[in-house]
Amino acid sequence: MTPCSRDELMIVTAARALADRQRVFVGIGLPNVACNLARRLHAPDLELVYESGVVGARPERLPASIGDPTLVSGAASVCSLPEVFLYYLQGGLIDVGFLGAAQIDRYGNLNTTVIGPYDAPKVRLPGSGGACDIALLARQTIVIARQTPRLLVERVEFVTSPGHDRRPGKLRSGSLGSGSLGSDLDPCGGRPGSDLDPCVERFPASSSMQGSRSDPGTAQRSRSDPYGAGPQLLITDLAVYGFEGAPAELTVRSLHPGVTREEVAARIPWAIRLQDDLPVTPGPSDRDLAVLRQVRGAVVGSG
Amino acid sequence: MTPCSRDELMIVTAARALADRQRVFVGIGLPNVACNLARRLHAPDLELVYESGVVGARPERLPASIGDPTLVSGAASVCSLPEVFLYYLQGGLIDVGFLGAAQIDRYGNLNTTVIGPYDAPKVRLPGSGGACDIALLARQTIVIARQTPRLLVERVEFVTSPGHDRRPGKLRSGSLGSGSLGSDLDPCGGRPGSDLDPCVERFPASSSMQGSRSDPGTAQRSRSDPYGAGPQLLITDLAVYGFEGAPAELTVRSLHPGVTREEVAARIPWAIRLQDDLPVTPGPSDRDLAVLRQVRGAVVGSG
Amino acid sequence: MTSKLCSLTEAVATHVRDGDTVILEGFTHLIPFAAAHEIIRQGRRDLTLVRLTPDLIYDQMIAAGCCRKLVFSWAGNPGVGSLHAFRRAVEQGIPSPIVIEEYSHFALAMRLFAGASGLPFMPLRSLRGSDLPGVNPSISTVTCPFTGEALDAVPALRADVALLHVQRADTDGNAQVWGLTGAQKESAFAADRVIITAEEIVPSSVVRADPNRTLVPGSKVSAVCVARHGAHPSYAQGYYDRDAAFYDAWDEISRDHDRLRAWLDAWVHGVPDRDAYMRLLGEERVQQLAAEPAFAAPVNYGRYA
Amino acid sequence: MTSKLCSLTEAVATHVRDGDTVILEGFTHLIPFAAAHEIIRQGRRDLTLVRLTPDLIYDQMIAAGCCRKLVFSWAGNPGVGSLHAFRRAVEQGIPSPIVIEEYSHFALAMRLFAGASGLPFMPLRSLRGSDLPGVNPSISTVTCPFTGEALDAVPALRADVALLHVQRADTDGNAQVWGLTGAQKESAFAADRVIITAEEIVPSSVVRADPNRTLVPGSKVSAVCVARHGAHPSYAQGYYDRDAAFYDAWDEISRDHDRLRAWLDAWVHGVPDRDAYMRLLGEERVQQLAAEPAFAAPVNYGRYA
Repeated sequence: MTPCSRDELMIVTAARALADRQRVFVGIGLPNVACNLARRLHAPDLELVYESGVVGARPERLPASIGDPTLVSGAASVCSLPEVFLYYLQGGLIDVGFLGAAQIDRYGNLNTTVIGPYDAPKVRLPGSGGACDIALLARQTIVIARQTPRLLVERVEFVTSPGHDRRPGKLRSGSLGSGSLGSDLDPCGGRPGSDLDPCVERFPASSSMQGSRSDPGTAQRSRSDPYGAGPQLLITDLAVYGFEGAPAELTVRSLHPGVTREEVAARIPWAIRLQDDLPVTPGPSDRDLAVLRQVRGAVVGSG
Repeated sequence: MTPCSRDELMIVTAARALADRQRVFVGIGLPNVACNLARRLHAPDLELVYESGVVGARPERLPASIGDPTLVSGAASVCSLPEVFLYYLQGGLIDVGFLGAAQIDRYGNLNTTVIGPYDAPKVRLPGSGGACDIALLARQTIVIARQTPRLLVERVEFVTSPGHDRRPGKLRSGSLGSGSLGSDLDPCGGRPGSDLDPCVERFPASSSMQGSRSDPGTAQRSRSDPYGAGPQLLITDLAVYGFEGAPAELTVRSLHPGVTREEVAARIPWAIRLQDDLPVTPGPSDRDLAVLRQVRGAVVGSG
Repeated sequence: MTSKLCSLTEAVATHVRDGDTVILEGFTHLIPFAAAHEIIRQGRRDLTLVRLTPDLIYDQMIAAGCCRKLVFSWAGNPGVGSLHAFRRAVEQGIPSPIVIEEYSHFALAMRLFAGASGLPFMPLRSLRGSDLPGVNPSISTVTCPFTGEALDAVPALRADVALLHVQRADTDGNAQVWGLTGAQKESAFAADRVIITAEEIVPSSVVRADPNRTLVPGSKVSAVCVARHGAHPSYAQGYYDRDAAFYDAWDEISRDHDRLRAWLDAWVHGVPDRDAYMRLLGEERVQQLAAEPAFAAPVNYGRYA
Repeated sequence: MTSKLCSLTEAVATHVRDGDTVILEGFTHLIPFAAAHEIIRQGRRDLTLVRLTPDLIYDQMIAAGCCRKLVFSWAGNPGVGSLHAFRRAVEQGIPSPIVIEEYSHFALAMRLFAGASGLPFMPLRSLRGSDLPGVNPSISTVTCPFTGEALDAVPALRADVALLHVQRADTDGNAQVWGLTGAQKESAFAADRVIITAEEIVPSSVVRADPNRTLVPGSKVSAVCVARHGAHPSYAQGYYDRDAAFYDAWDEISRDHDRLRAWLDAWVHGVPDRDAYMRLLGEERVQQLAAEPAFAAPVNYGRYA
């Protein structure tokens, strides 16, 4: 087997999490690399959807950003940004949302907004972009991030994209001027749907992508969950994590080859229980690596 | 002067009600003929907007319907039907809405829906189409219709497009299942606009069509009027009518050449006061008629 | 990708079921008559038919007995007058009574928009002061949480299947239109299943060289079918003109139920498919409806490799 | 029709005022850098700048001191990292503190959509469970009148002026784009005044031969200006590629406020217009960024006379 970096292992593992013929909403950065790799490896009909409005992209080079012109040439469709969020994401057509993160916590909450107080930030991060929207509206969410010592925290300082514990947004109930409904965060069970009209809001039970299949065994989010499904997978350069329990919290699923339990534990700032018989993440094949290197070689910037 | 029919007089008079450089939302039927005539006579830069999504049409032939392919070839823009209603009509960009009607009453309410009870109609008419939307959202509305004995009634049997008396929609307050807010027809004076954000809903004070001018002396509807402005003009094959008073009601402004006061009074089924010195509608010029006949000659159907 | 190309007969047999909520959109342009005729031929019943302008297409389906309920906003024969089969059903219950649910164009377009967008409702500034809300309990109001203003509101509309006619598509189902697009896109995304009929099937490279023209991507399409002249007597921009003479003739044909049924026997039940329908129409009419070519200026998307 | 063609200098002088709410949209594609540089050159102050992705364009305007308030949804250097001028303003108040108001992409796009559509608000299914509503009092909730479901709601955003870069326009201001359109159309209709900069001014017949590509009709446009390479270092599909090397270089240039100011002196204040900027950039870079042509297949709209 060709020797490979942990970064490469992370990207190949992330690519493998995508099944062919799924419709995936591709975030900026590492998700962009992983999704494009998957399309060139085992998922030629993976439908790449970008918040920039590209649907069914077939880029000839690795896109340097989510708005790279190579995404447009040869795509199945280009639509406006409102349309891609309304008709695809909120319309329930996205099987997998693929996100990056600066900080992720025990319950899968993501922070890409700020380190330190919001009003006096220590480090101001870029913000949500489409991340919060994707986290709430995709059927499932996968997160990919390099596991720096700062990645995992017990509680994120700011919830950009909500995870599994569904805590109400901070400050919200006491916020200024958001109107009389401002504190009404829980879906008010309210009146049942109108029975006057057979065609009032009957959402499809599953993705309407013909013949699409989802990862067996992963929870499908239902339309009735306004907080989203929370991330199902976190893939770093050290390990693969899932989320289990109620509320679901981070668990290690497999360690990458050569990574020790201690190394992982040292990067998790709460007392996490590691299974005794943790499997080892399958490594990339020679072809995986060859394609990845070819894909990444062509681009300036981190993808 | 070339002899002309009353129908021709009606259409030429209607065309003259349009100023150049206005943006006009063109209804099906007679409005379509009048607007296309205006563009070929005195208003070459009249911007024709059709609910079919055409903006700035320059049809080479008289369009047989509001979706004629001749409207597309050579237009400034074609957009989707939701866009034309959202961005142009509801967005406040329409100077004049030009409508036809099957029945119009003393207060300018239009009926294009039904004669007789709604549930057991004597004559079922086509319905609103865009008429109700145009009546409520254009800055001013002009109506053109042939004055059959059935056109004018004291009260329309069904308000398709509301006029000046702003009566609440019939049955509405007692209607089934329209929710707890169903009877809340009046705008609830409610809270003042948010002062938290300088860019919250600041609508332009007038049409943003550059250099557009409106008919001097006609009331501009304001955004705060959810019932619309009501029609400003009714042009028939007998006379030109305005609306005056509070609530504004139908008044005769001018009689077409050769039309008597008695003839008009006989077609108005309530006691209308006719001024003693009613002016005569200026007749069409030879050029007006020549262009109108050329325009209408080319098309199959009633336009 | 697996081809989605099949016959219209097969597409309707597989994807359109008795009792379905069905949208056949196309605002004046690209009205999917070939698809409607196939639904009539296969004898579908109890359909809830949704369309802004029922036009001749639903007049024919109502007369054929396909329709249980009609959701619409303008039911006329454009430029001609009444839809007589629609009126007979509403005024006299012939061939059977239908339930009607009516809106303004804007309001019905917003129902489709909400259905496409995963929203339960859309607010709009219309209908205030009209009697329409009084006869349609699906119209309600909503208060703006910022200004306190009361707006009208319509509920989302979701359909089982949308049938749309387009100028060109590839075998993956990627479908492209130009000219009027009406509410075609909203209809496609508001439906669980989408059947595309196309004037032409073109290589994927043609579609993918101009992705801004795509109405709906193949991944949202269940079946794609060739139907040349599939919109007649409506039109396809750049392919053929609207058959205004037929719209006029329909006024006569449709005034009498038996005469209309005889027309359906000859032109719908009497032909197996659209090609046979067009042969019946005759080459002369086809020639008359052909449009003189007028090509758009080329645009360069560039290759970024 | 009276021509709306004028110099960008004149357009900005006439239509952009101190204290205005300004949108310079273009999502990754067609970012109107030439227009931004002209605003910087003319020394506009106290602007409320609205854009989904502030990108380098607002990083430059913030460093130049044009900005009082920023309304945004993702403030990074795409594929590179931080926007350093933005961070300096937020973290250290350099050159002066700015007010920020932030959303998710979807939420901000819906603000523009509502502003374009004459709606006071838009409902959406997002933001629930996020801390964003807690730090942004402009986000509220609304209850669906049909299902009783609580949704999030954002208020309409109206701007004084939108500045947009397009591939081609005519002298009437009819403007056309292809490739990514982002939220350009919503921005145009959400603004009282619209300034268009274009790669090319073409005859009206070119624009009117393909009306489906029109972003905004001339009647909604206040001024149209030629700005060849007006989006550099962003790109114009089919005209030139994104200058990824410049996006990388900006990371260095912008880390230090003085160095950034020196860059502005040379590349913005030091040149009178975009042509001079491109001469400074040099022919070699221009050649490197040129895209190999790839034309869309022709489409026929037909002539209906």
